[in-house]
Amino acid sequence: MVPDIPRDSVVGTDVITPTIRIQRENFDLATEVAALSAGRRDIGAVVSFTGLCRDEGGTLRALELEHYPGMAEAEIARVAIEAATRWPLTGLTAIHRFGLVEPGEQIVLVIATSTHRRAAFEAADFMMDYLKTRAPFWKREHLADGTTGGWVEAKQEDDDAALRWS
Amino acid sequence: MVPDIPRDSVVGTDVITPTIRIQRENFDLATEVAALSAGRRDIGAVVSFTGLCRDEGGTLRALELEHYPGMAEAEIARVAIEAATRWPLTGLTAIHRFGLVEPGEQIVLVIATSTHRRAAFEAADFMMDYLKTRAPFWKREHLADGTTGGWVEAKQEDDDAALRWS
Amino acid sequence: MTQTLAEPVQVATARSVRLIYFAWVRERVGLSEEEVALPASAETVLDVVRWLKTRDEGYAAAFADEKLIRAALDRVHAKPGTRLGNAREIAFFPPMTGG
Amino acid sequence: MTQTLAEPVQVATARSVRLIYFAWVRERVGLSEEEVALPASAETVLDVVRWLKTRDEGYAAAFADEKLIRAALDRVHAKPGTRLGNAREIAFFPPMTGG
Repeated sequence: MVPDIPRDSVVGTDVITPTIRIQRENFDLATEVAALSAGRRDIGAVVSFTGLCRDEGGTLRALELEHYPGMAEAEIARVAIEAATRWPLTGLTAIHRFGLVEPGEQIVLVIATSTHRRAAFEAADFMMDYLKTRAPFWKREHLADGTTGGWVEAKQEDDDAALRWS
Repeated sequence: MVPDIPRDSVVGTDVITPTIRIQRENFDLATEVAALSAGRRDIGAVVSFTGLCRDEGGTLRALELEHYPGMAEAEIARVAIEAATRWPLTGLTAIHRFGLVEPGEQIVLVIATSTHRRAAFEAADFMMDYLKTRAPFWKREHLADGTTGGWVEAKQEDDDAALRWS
Repeated sequence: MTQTLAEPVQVATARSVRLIYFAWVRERVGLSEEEVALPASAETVLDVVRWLKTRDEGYAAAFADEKLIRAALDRVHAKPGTRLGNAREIAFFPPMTGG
Repeated sequence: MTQTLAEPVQVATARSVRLIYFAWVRERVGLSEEEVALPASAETVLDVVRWLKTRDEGYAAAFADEKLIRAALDRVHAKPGTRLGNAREIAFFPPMTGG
Protein backbone atom coordinates (compact mmCIF):
# COMPACT_ATOMS: atom_id res chain seq x y z
CA MET A 1 0.00 0.00 0.00
CA VAL A 2 1.24 3.47 -0.84
CA PRO A 3 0.68 5.74 2.15
CA ASP A 4 -1.60 8.73 1.62
CA ILE A 5 0.23 12.02 1.52
CA PRO A 6 -1.80 14.62 3.41
CA ARG A 7 -3.07 17.07 0.83
CA ASP A 8 -2.22 20.12 2.93
CA SER A 9 1.48 19.44 2.60
CA VAL A 10 1.17 19.37 -1.19
CA VAL A 11 -0.85 22.56 -1.34
CA GLY A 12 1.66 24.43 0.74
CA THR A 13 4.45 24.04 -1.76
CA ASP A 14 2.87 23.89 -5.22
CA VAL A 15 1.39 26.98 -6.83
CA ILE A 16 -1.96 26.17 -8.40
CA THR A 17 -2.82 26.68 -12.08
CA PRO A 18 -5.61 29.26 -12.34
CA THR A 19 -8.48 28.81 -14.79
CA ILE A 20 -8.85 31.90 -17.01
CA ARG A 21 -11.53 32.31 -19.67
CA ILE A 22 -12.50 35.24 -21.89
CA GLN A 23 -15.75 34.42 -23.62
CA ARG A 24 -18.87 35.79 -25.26
CA GLU A 25 -21.17 33.14 -23.67
CA ASN A 26 -22.63 33.28 -20.20
CA PHE A 27 -21.14 31.18 -17.38
CA ASP A 28 -22.58 29.19 -14.49
CA LEU A 29 -21.43 29.87 -10.91
CA ALA A 30 -22.36 26.42 -9.58
CA THR A 31 -20.51 24.64 -12.40
CA GLU A 32 -17.37 26.67 -11.81
CA VAL A 33 -17.46 26.19 -8.03
CA ALA A 34 -17.91 22.44 -8.54
CA ALA A 35 -14.93 22.36 -10.93
CA LEU A 36 -12.74 23.74 -8.12
CA SER A 37 -14.13 21.78 -5.20
CA ALA A 38 -15.75 18.52 -6.35
CA GLY A 39 -14.10 15.48 -4.81
CA ARG A 40 -11.75 17.53 -2.65
CA ARG A 41 -11.66 17.37 1.13
CA ASP A 42 -8.92 19.94 1.81
CA ILE A 43 -10.85 23.14 0.97
CA GLY A 44 -12.22 25.16 3.88
CA ALA A 45 -13.35 28.33 2.11
CA VAL A 46 -14.85 29.24 -1.26
CA VAL A 47 -15.31 32.94 -2.06
CA SER A 48 -17.03 33.95 -5.28
CA PHE A 49 -17.57 37.35 -6.84
CA THR A 50 -20.09 37.75 -9.64
CA GLY A 51 -20.36 41.09 -11.43
CA LEU A 52 -23.71 41.81 -13.06
CA CYS A 53 -24.94 44.43 -15.53
CA ARG A 54 -27.15 47.03 -13.80
CA ASP A 55 -29.95 48.89 -15.60
CA GLU A 56 -28.98 52.23 -13.99
CA GLY A 57 -32.47 53.08 -12.89
CA GLY A 58 -33.99 51.86 -16.14
CA THR A 59 -31.86 54.05 -18.45
CA LEU A 60 -29.57 51.27 -19.71
CA ARG A 61 -30.53 48.74 -22.39
CA ALA A 62 -27.17 46.95 -22.60
CA LEU A 63 -23.44 47.23 -22.02
CA GLU A 64 -21.09 46.57 -24.92
CA LEU A 65 -17.82 45.08 -23.73
CA GLU A 66 -14.84 45.57 -26.03
CA HIS A 67 -11.59 43.79 -25.24
CA TYR A 68 -8.05 43.29 -26.52
CA PRO A 69 -8.18 39.61 -27.49
CA GLY A 70 -4.46 39.04 -27.59
CA MET A 71 -3.83 40.64 -24.22
CA ALA A 72 -6.89 40.13 -21.99
CA GLU A 73 -6.30 36.48 -21.14
CA ALA A 74 -2.55 36.97 -20.69
CA GLU A 75 -3.02 39.96 -18.39
CA ILE A 76 -5.64 38.23 -16.21
CA ALA A 77 -3.41 35.15 -16.04
CA ARG A 78 -0.53 37.33 -14.86
CA VAL A 79 -2.67 38.80 -12.07
CA ALA A 80 -4.03 35.35 -11.14
CA ILE A 81 -0.52 33.93 -10.82
CA GLU A 82 0.37 36.84 -8.57
CA ALA A 83 -2.68 36.11 -6.38
CA ALA A 84 -1.78 32.41 -6.22
CA THR A 85 1.74 33.37 -5.14
CA ARG A 86 0.62 35.85 -2.47
CA TRP A 87 -2.08 33.67 -0.88
CA PRO A 88 -2.13 29.91 -0.14
CA LEU A 89 -4.92 29.05 -2.56
CA THR A 90 -6.21 25.63 -3.56
CA GLY A 91 -7.93 27.01 -6.66
CA LEU A 92 -8.62 30.22 -8.61
CA THR A 93 -10.98 30.90 -11.51
CA ALA A 94 -11.54 34.12 -13.45
CA ILE A 95 -14.04 34.44 -16.30
CA HIS A 96 -14.76 37.69 -18.15
CA ARG A 97 -17.34 38.08 -20.91
CA PHE A 98 -17.19 40.35 -23.95
CA GLY A 99 -19.87 41.49 -26.40
CA LEU A 100 -23.35 42.76 -25.54
CA VAL A 101 -24.62 42.13 -22.00
CA GLU A 102 -28.08 43.14 -20.79
CA PRO A 103 -29.14 44.30 -17.31
CA GLY A 104 -29.40 41.39 -14.90
CA GLU A 105 -26.87 39.34 -16.90
CA GLN A 106 -23.50 38.23 -15.59
CA ILE A 107 -20.29 39.97 -16.75
CA VAL A 108 -17.44 38.65 -14.64
CA LEU A 109 -16.76 35.83 -12.19
CA VAL A 110 -13.91 35.27 -9.76
CA ILE A 111 -13.72 32.25 -7.45
CA ALA A 112 -10.92 31.71 -4.93
CA THR A 113 -10.67 28.61 -2.75
CA SER A 114 -8.33 28.00 0.17
CA THR A 115 -7.98 26.08 3.40
CA HIS A 116 -8.73 29.30 5.28
CA ARG A 117 -11.22 32.06 4.70
CA ARG A 118 -8.97 35.11 4.88
CA ALA A 119 -6.85 33.93 1.93
CA ALA A 120 -9.95 33.21 -0.16
CA PHE A 121 -11.55 36.59 0.61
CA GLU A 122 -8.40 38.60 0.01
CA ALA A 123 -7.45 36.81 -3.21
CA ALA A 124 -10.93 37.30 -4.72
CA ASP A 125 -10.97 40.96 -3.66
CA PHE A 126 -7.46 41.49 -5.11
CA MET A 127 -8.41 39.81 -8.40
CA MET A 128 -11.43 42.07 -8.83
CA ASP A 129 -9.48 45.26 -8.08
CA TYR A 130 -6.94 44.30 -10.73
CA LEU A 131 -9.50 43.14 -13.27
CA LYS A 132 -11.12 46.60 -12.95
CA THR A 133 -7.93 48.54 -13.50
CA ARG A 134 -5.55 46.35 -15.54
CA ALA A 135 -7.58 43.94 -17.68
CA PRO A 136 -7.97 45.42 -21.19
CA PHE A 137 -11.75 45.73 -21.35
CA TRP A 138 -13.83 48.81 -22.13
CA LYS A 139 -17.56 49.28 -21.57
CA ARG A 140 -19.89 51.30 -23.76
CA GLU A 141 -23.49 52.06 -22.82
CA HIS A 142 -26.45 51.35 -25.08
CA LEU A 143 -29.36 53.33 -23.70
CA ALA A 144 -32.98 52.40 -23.22
CA ASP A 145 -34.02 55.23 -25.58
CA GLY A 146 -32.26 53.45 -28.47
CA THR A 147 -29.20 55.69 -28.66
CA THR A 148 -25.64 54.66 -28.05
CA GLY A 149 -24.26 56.37 -24.97
CA GLY A 150 -20.65 57.08 -24.22
CA TRP A 151 -17.80 54.92 -23.08
CA VAL A 152 -17.89 54.29 -19.34
CA GLU A 153 -15.22 56.36 -17.62
CA ALA A 154 -12.69 54.77 -15.31
CA LYS A 155 -13.25 55.56 -11.65
CA GLN A 156 -10.63 57.04 -9.36
CA GLU A 157 -12.01 54.80 -6.59
CA ASP A 158 -11.06 51.72 -8.64
CA ASP A 159 -7.47 52.94 -8.99
CA ASP A 160 -7.40 53.69 -5.27
CA ALA A 161 -8.76 50.21 -4.49
CA ALA A 162 -6.04 48.57 -6.58
CA LEU A 163 -3.39 50.54 -4.71
CA ARG A 164 -4.41 48.82 -1.45
CA TRP A 165 -2.44 45.76 -2.54
CA SER A 166 0.88 47.37 -3.41
CA MET B 1 -50.01 54.30 -15.74
CA VAL B 2 -48.06 54.41 -12.53
CA PRO B 3 -44.54 55.69 -13.28
CA ASP B 4 -41.66 53.35 -12.47
CA ILE B 5 -39.63 54.43 -9.48
CA PRO B 6 -35.93 53.82 -10.15
CA ARG B 7 -34.95 50.95 -7.87
CA ASP B 8 -31.69 52.61 -6.76
CA SER B 9 -33.61 55.33 -4.97
CA VAL B 10 -35.57 52.75 -3.01
CA VAL B 11 -32.48 50.74 -2.08
CA GLY B 12 -30.75 53.79 -0.70
CA THR B 13 -33.38 54.41 1.94
CA ASP B 14 -34.88 51.04 2.85
CA VAL B 15 -32.91 48.50 4.86
CA ILE B 16 -33.32 45.03 3.39
CA THR B 17 -34.64 42.00 5.28
CA PRO B 18 -31.88 39.39 5.55
CA THR B 19 -32.60 35.70 5.05
CA ILE B 20 -31.31 33.67 8.02
CA ARG B 21 -31.56 29.90 8.29
CA ILE B 22 -30.20 27.43 10.83
CA GLN B 23 -30.71 23.92 9.51
CA ARG B 24 -29.52 20.32 9.58
CA GLU B 25 -29.92 19.83 5.78
CA ASN B 26 -27.41 20.88 3.14
CA PHE B 27 -27.99 24.05 1.07
CA ASP B 28 -27.46 24.99 -2.56
CA LEU B 29 -25.37 28.04 -3.49
CA ALA B 30 -26.99 28.55 -6.90
CA THR B 31 -30.52 28.40 -5.45
CA GLU B 32 -29.68 30.96 -2.78
CA VAL B 33 -27.95 33.32 -5.24
CA ALA B 34 -30.97 33.07 -7.55
CA ALA B 35 -33.31 33.89 -4.65
CA LEU B 36 -31.46 37.17 -4.15
CA SER B 37 -30.90 38.16 -7.76
CA ALA B 38 -33.51 36.56 -10.05
CA GLY B 39 -35.54 39.15 -11.92
CA ARG B 40 -33.58 42.08 -10.54
CA ARG B 41 -31.68 44.56 -12.70
CA ASP B 42 -30.23 46.79 -9.97
CA ILE B 43 -27.59 44.42 -8.55
CA GLY B 44 -23.99 44.94 -9.63
CA ALA B 45 -22.14 42.61 -7.29
CA VAL B 46 -22.78 39.23 -5.66
CA VAL B 47 -20.22 37.96 -3.14
CA SER B 48 -20.62 34.50 -1.65
CA PHE B 49 -18.68 32.72 1.05
CA THR B 50 -19.05 28.98 1.49
CA GLY B 51 -17.38 27.28 4.43
CA LEU B 52 -16.58 23.58 3.95
CA CYS B 53 -15.52 20.81 6.29
CA ARG B 54 -11.84 19.87 5.78
CA ASP B 55 -10.47 16.39 6.42
CA GLU B 56 -7.36 17.79 8.17
CA GLY B 57 -4.93 15.67 6.17
CA GLY B 58 -7.13 12.60 6.39
CA THR B 59 -7.42 12.54 10.20
CA LEU B 60 -11.00 13.83 10.40
CA ARG B 61 -14.10 11.69 9.77
CA ALA B 62 -16.70 14.35 10.59
CA LEU B 63 -17.42 17.57 12.48
CA GLU B 64 -20.29 17.62 14.95
CA LEU B 65 -21.88 21.06 15.14
CA GLU B 66 -23.74 21.84 18.35
CA HIS B 67 -25.75 25.05 18.55
CA TYR B 68 -28.04 27.03 20.85
CA PRO B 69 -31.34 26.74 19.01
CA GLY B 70 -33.06 29.61 20.74
CA MET B 71 -30.20 32.03 20.22
CA ALA B 72 -28.36 31.13 16.99
CA GLU B 73 -30.90 32.53 14.55
CA ALA B 74 -31.52 35.65 16.65
CA GLU B 75 -27.81 36.39 17.00
CA ILE B 76 -27.07 35.92 13.29
CA ALA B 77 -30.09 38.10 12.46
CA ARG B 78 -28.71 40.81 14.76
CA VAL B 79 -25.35 40.75 12.97
CA ALA B 80 -27.05 40.68 9.55
CA ILE B 81 -29.13 43.75 10.40
CA GLU B 82 -25.96 45.52 11.46
CA ALA B 83 -24.32 44.62 8.13
CA ALA B 84 -27.36 45.84 6.21
CA THR B 85 -27.20 49.11 8.13
CA ARG B 86 -23.47 49.65 7.60
CA TRP B 87 -23.39 48.81 3.88
CA PRO B 88 -25.86 49.66 1.09
CA LEU B 89 -26.93 46.08 0.37
CA THR B 90 -29.67 44.86 -1.93
CA GLY B 91 -29.73 41.42 -0.28
CA LEU B 92 -28.11 39.31 2.43
CA THR B 93 -28.38 35.59 3.19
CA ALA B 94 -26.76 33.58 5.98
CA ILE B 95 -27.25 29.84 6.40
CA HIS B 96 -25.52 27.74 9.07
CA ARG B 97 -25.86 23.98 9.43
CA PHE B 98 -25.83 21.94 12.62
CA GLY B 99 -25.42 18.19 13.22
CA LEU B 100 -22.82 15.92 11.67
CA VAL B 101 -20.94 17.25 8.62
CA GLU B 102 -18.35 15.21 6.70
CA PRO B 103 -15.21 16.45 4.94
CA GLY B 104 -16.03 18.10 1.60
CA GLU B 105 -19.53 19.01 2.81
CA GLN B 106 -20.80 22.56 3.24
CA ILE B 107 -21.17 24.11 6.73
CA VAL B 108 -21.97 27.77 6.27
CA LEU B 109 -23.03 30.16 3.50
CA VAL B 110 -23.10 33.95 3.37
CA ILE B 111 -24.21 35.88 0.29
CA ALA B 112 -24.19 39.68 0.09
CA THR B 113 -25.47 41.59 -2.94
CA SER B 114 -25.13 45.29 -3.67
CA THR B 115 -24.96 47.81 -6.49
CA HIS B 116 -21.21 48.05 -5.92
CA ARG B 117 -18.57 45.45 -5.23
CA ARG B 118 -16.86 46.94 -2.18
CA ALA B 119 -20.07 46.88 -0.13
CA ALA B 120 -20.75 43.25 -1.10
CA PHE B 121 -17.18 42.12 -0.28
CA GLU B 122 -17.02 43.94 3.03
CA ALA B 123 -20.47 42.87 4.22
CA ALA B 124 -19.75 39.18 3.46
CA ASP B 125 -16.35 39.39 5.15
CA PHE B 126 -17.89 41.12 8.20
CA MET B 127 -20.66 38.52 8.43
CA MET B 128 -18.15 35.67 8.46
CA ASP B 129 -15.94 37.28 11.10
CA TYR B 130 -18.97 37.69 13.36
CA LEU B 131 -20.39 34.24 12.65
CA LYS B 132 -17.02 32.81 13.76
CA THR B 133 -16.88 34.71 17.03
CA ARG B 134 -20.48 35.49 18.09
CA ALA B 135 -22.84 32.88 16.64
CA PRO B 136 -23.50 30.20 19.30
CA PHE B 137 -22.08 27.15 17.51
CA TRP B 138 -19.45 24.71 18.76
CA LYS B 139 -17.54 22.14 16.72
CA ARG B 140 -16.42 18.74 17.94
CA GLU B 141 -14.13 16.48 15.94
CA HIS B 142 -14.92 12.86 15.12
CA LEU B 143 -11.68 11.27 14.04
CA ALA B 144 -10.91 8.87 11.22
CA ASP B 145 -9.67 6.28 13.73
CA GLY B 146 -13.20 6.01 15.17
CA THR B 147 -12.62 8.00 18.35
CA THR B 148 -14.27 11.27 19.29
CA GLY B 149 -11.73 14.03 19.42
CA GLY B 150 -11.96 17.23 21.42
CA TRP B 151 -13.96 20.38 20.97
CA VAL B 152 -12.37 22.72 18.45
CA GLU B 153 -10.73 25.63 20.26
CA ALA B 154 -11.53 29.21 19.34
CA LYS B 155 -8.73 30.97 17.51
CA GLN B 156 -7.19 34.25 18.58
CA GLU B 157 -6.94 35.17 14.89
CA ASP B 158 -10.74 34.98 14.60
CA ASP B 159 -11.18 37.38 17.51
CA ASP B 160 -8.60 39.68 15.94
CA ALA B 161 -10.40 39.53 12.59
CA ALA B 162 -13.70 40.49 14.21
CA LEU B 163 -12.02 43.49 15.85
CA ARG B 164 -11.21 44.94 12.40
CA TRP B 165 -14.84 46.12 12.16
CA SER B 166 -15.15 47.95 15.48
CA MET C 1 -26.85 59.41 48.76
CA THR C 2 -28.63 57.96 51.78
CA GLN C 3 -29.92 54.41 51.95
CA THR C 4 -33.70 54.21 51.63
CA LEU C 5 -35.30 52.93 54.75
CA ALA C 6 -37.32 50.19 53.08
CA GLU C 7 -35.31 47.02 52.42
CA PRO C 8 -35.37 45.73 48.80
CA VAL C 9 -38.24 43.28 48.51
CA GLN C 10 -36.31 40.48 46.78
CA VAL C 11 -33.84 39.88 49.60
CA ALA C 12 -35.50 36.81 50.94
CA THR C 13 -36.95 35.43 47.68
CA ALA C 14 -34.64 33.06 45.76
CA ARG C 15 -35.15 33.63 42.01
CA SER C 16 -35.94 30.65 39.84
CA VAL C 17 -34.14 30.60 36.44
CA ARG C 18 -33.38 28.09 33.71
CA LEU C 19 -29.66 27.38 33.22
CA ILE C 20 -28.51 25.94 29.88
CA TYR C 21 -25.07 24.50 29.11
CA PHE C 22 -23.34 23.82 25.81
CA ALA C 23 -20.32 21.90 24.47
CA TRP C 24 -17.72 21.01 27.12
CA VAL C 25 -19.46 23.08 29.77
CA ARG C 26 -22.50 20.81 29.28
CA GLU C 27 -20.33 17.68 29.36
CA ARG C 28 -18.54 18.64 32.59
CA VAL C 29 -21.71 19.77 34.37
CA GLY C 30 -23.40 16.57 33.17
CA LEU C 31 -26.65 18.32 32.26
CA SER C 32 -28.07 20.13 29.21
CA GLU C 33 -30.25 22.35 31.31
CA GLU C 34 -31.81 22.70 34.73
CA GLU C 35 -34.15 24.91 36.68
CA VAL C 36 -32.44 26.39 39.73
CA ALA C 37 -33.24 28.75 42.57
CA LEU C 38 -30.50 31.39 42.49
CA PRO C 39 -29.35 32.74 45.84
CA ALA C 40 -30.52 36.29 46.36
CA SER C 41 -26.88 37.38 46.51
CA ALA C 42 -26.35 36.53 42.81
CA GLU C 43 -26.62 39.84 40.98
CA THR C 44 -24.30 39.36 37.96
CA VAL C 45 -23.31 36.64 35.49
CA LEU C 46 -20.04 36.17 37.38
CA ASP C 47 -21.93 35.77 40.68
CA VAL C 48 -23.83 32.84 39.13
CA VAL C 49 -20.60 31.25 37.85
CA ARG C 50 -18.99 31.48 41.30
CA TRP C 51 -22.06 30.06 43.00
CA LEU C 52 -22.25 27.17 40.51
CA LYS C 53 -18.58 26.28 41.17
CA THR C 54 -19.47 25.55 44.81
CA ARG C 55 -22.17 23.01 43.95
CA ASP C 56 -20.04 19.93 43.12
CA GLU C 57 -16.91 18.75 41.33
CA GLY C 58 -18.55 18.69 37.88
CA TYR C 59 -19.54 22.35 38.12
CA ALA C 60 -16.15 23.17 39.61
CA ALA C 61 -14.44 21.57 36.59
CA ALA C 62 -16.79 23.21 34.08
CA PHE C 63 -16.24 26.70 35.44
CA ALA C 64 -12.63 26.32 36.67
CA ASP C 65 -11.20 28.69 34.03
CA GLU C 66 -13.53 31.68 34.24
CA LYS C 67 -11.83 33.39 31.28
CA LEU C 68 -13.05 30.58 28.99
CA ILE C 69 -16.70 30.90 30.01
CA ARG C 70 -19.13 32.81 27.81
CA ALA C 71 -22.71 33.56 28.81
CA ALA C 72 -26.02 34.75 27.41
CA LEU C 73 -28.99 36.24 29.27
CA ASP C 74 -32.29 35.43 27.59
CA ARG C 75 -30.34 34.55 24.40
CA VAL C 76 -28.31 37.76 24.23
CA HIS C 77 -24.53 37.79 24.84
CA ALA C 78 -23.59 39.01 28.31
CA LYS C 79 -20.34 39.89 30.08
CA PRO C 80 -19.23 38.63 33.51
CA GLY C 81 -20.29 41.90 35.05
CA THR C 82 -23.68 42.08 33.31
CA ARG C 83 -26.50 42.26 35.86
CA LEU C 84 -29.06 39.48 35.67
CA GLY C 85 -32.05 41.82 35.66
CA ASN C 86 -35.18 39.81 35.01
CA ALA C 87 -33.46 37.18 32.85
CA ARG C 88 -35.35 33.88 32.82
CA GLU C 89 -32.76 31.88 30.86
CA ILE C 90 -29.02 31.96 31.52
CA ALA C 91 -26.74 30.00 29.17
CA PHE C 92 -23.07 29.13 29.73
CA PHE C 93 -20.73 27.90 27.01
CA PRO C 94 -17.12 27.92 25.72
CA PRO C 95 -15.89 30.48 23.16
CA MET C 96 -17.85 29.92 19.96
CA THR C 97 -16.39 28.06 16.99
CA GLY C 98 -19.04 28.38 14.30
CA GLY C 99 -18.57 29.48 10.71
CA MET D 1 31.96 56.91 -20.10
CA THR D 2 33.01 57.70 -23.66
CA GLN D 3 30.79 57.35 -26.70
CA THR D 4 31.60 54.28 -28.79
CA LEU D 5 32.89 55.21 -32.21
CA ALA D 6 30.48 53.01 -34.18
CA GLU D 7 27.03 54.63 -34.71
CA PRO D 8 23.98 52.49 -33.74
CA VAL D 9 22.87 50.58 -36.86
CA GLN D 10 19.16 51.41 -36.68
CA VAL D 11 19.58 55.15 -37.11
CA ALA D 12 18.59 55.31 -40.74
CA THR D 13 16.08 52.40 -40.84
CA ALA D 14 12.44 53.26 -40.08
CA ARG D 15 10.95 50.45 -37.95
CA SER D 16 7.73 48.80 -39.06
CA VAL D 17 5.24 48.04 -36.24
CA ARG D 18 1.56 47.18 -35.89
CA LEU D 19 -0.50 49.81 -34.05
CA ILE D 20 -3.82 48.73 -32.46
CA TYR D 21 -6.49 51.05 -31.07
CA PHE D 22 -9.40 50.37 -28.70
CA ALA D 23 -12.60 52.07 -27.52
CA TRP D 24 -12.72 55.84 -28.12
CA VAL D 25 -9.09 55.94 -29.26
CA ARG D 26 -10.09 53.54 -32.06
CA GLU D 27 -13.18 55.62 -32.89
CA ARG D 28 -11.28 58.92 -33.09
CA VAL D 29 -8.39 57.48 -35.10
CA GLY D 30 -10.94 55.79 -37.37
CA LEU D 31 -9.00 52.52 -37.53
CA SER D 32 -8.79 49.31 -35.50
CA GLU D 33 -5.20 48.71 -36.47
CA GLU D 34 -2.57 49.63 -38.98
CA GLU D 35 1.00 48.82 -39.97
CA VAL D 36 3.22 51.90 -39.77
CA ALA D 37 6.85 52.80 -40.29
CA LEU D 38 7.92 54.56 -37.12
CA PRO D 39 10.40 57.42 -37.47
CA ALA D 40 13.80 56.45 -36.17
CA SER D 41 13.52 59.21 -33.59
CA ALA D 42 10.66 57.39 -31.79
CA GLU D 43 12.28 55.65 -28.84
CA THR D 44 9.51 55.57 -26.21
CA VAL D 45 5.74 55.08 -26.02
CA LEU D 46 5.31 58.83 -25.56
CA ASP D 47 7.43 59.51 -28.67
CA VAL D 48 4.96 57.41 -30.69
CA VAL D 49 1.96 59.24 -29.20
CA ARG D 50 3.48 62.64 -30.09
CA TRP D 51 4.35 61.52 -33.60
CA LEU D 52 0.83 60.13 -34.17
CA LYS D 53 -0.71 63.46 -33.09
CA THR D 54 1.00 65.15 -36.03
CA ARG D 55 -0.52 62.80 -38.61
CA ASP D 56 -4.06 64.26 -38.93
CA GLU D 57 -6.98 65.66 -36.95
CA GLY D 58 -8.35 62.24 -35.98
CA TYR D 59 -5.08 61.22 -34.34
CA ALA D 60 -4.76 64.67 -32.82
CA ALA D 61 -8.23 64.27 -31.22
CA ALA D 62 -7.54 60.70 -30.08
CA PHE D 63 -4.29 61.58 -28.36
CA ALA D 64 -5.11 65.17 -27.30
CA ASP D 65 -5.21 64.33 -23.56
CA GLU D 66 -2.02 62.34 -23.06
CA LYS D 67 -2.88 61.57 -19.43
CA LEU D 68 -5.89 59.52 -20.60
CA ILE D 69 -3.86 57.33 -22.96
CA ARG D 70 -2.78 53.85 -21.87
CA ALA D 71 -0.45 51.67 -23.92
CA ALA D 72 0.79 48.10 -24.22
CA LEU D 73 3.94 46.83 -25.94
CA ASP D 74 3.51 43.33 -27.31
CA ARG D 75 0.45 42.92 -25.03
CA VAL D 76 2.15 44.00 -21.82
CA HIS D 77 1.24 47.27 -20.07
CA ALA D 78 3.75 50.05 -20.73
CA LYS D 79 4.29 53.56 -19.36
CA PRO D 80 4.82 56.73 -21.44
CA GLY D 81 8.56 56.53 -20.84
CA THR D 82 8.86 52.80 -21.60
CA ARG D 83 11.34 52.23 -24.43
CA LEU D 84 9.95 50.45 -27.47
CA GLY D 85 12.73 47.88 -27.63
CA ASN D 86 11.88 45.30 -30.24
CA ALA D 87 8.11 45.55 -29.76
CA ARG D 88 6.20 44.47 -32.86
CA GLU D 89 2.71 45.43 -31.60
CA ILE D 90 1.87 48.71 -29.87
CA ALA D 91 -1.66 49.19 -28.55
CA PHE D 92 -3.26 52.46 -27.41
CA PHE D 93 -6.47 52.68 -25.38
CA PRO D 94 -8.34 54.64 -22.69
CA PRO D 95 -8.19 53.67 -18.99
CA MET D 96 -9.70 50.22 -18.65
CA THR D 97 -13.24 49.68 -17.37
CA GLY D 98 -13.58 45.92 -17.13
CA GLY D 99 -14.82 43.87 -14.22
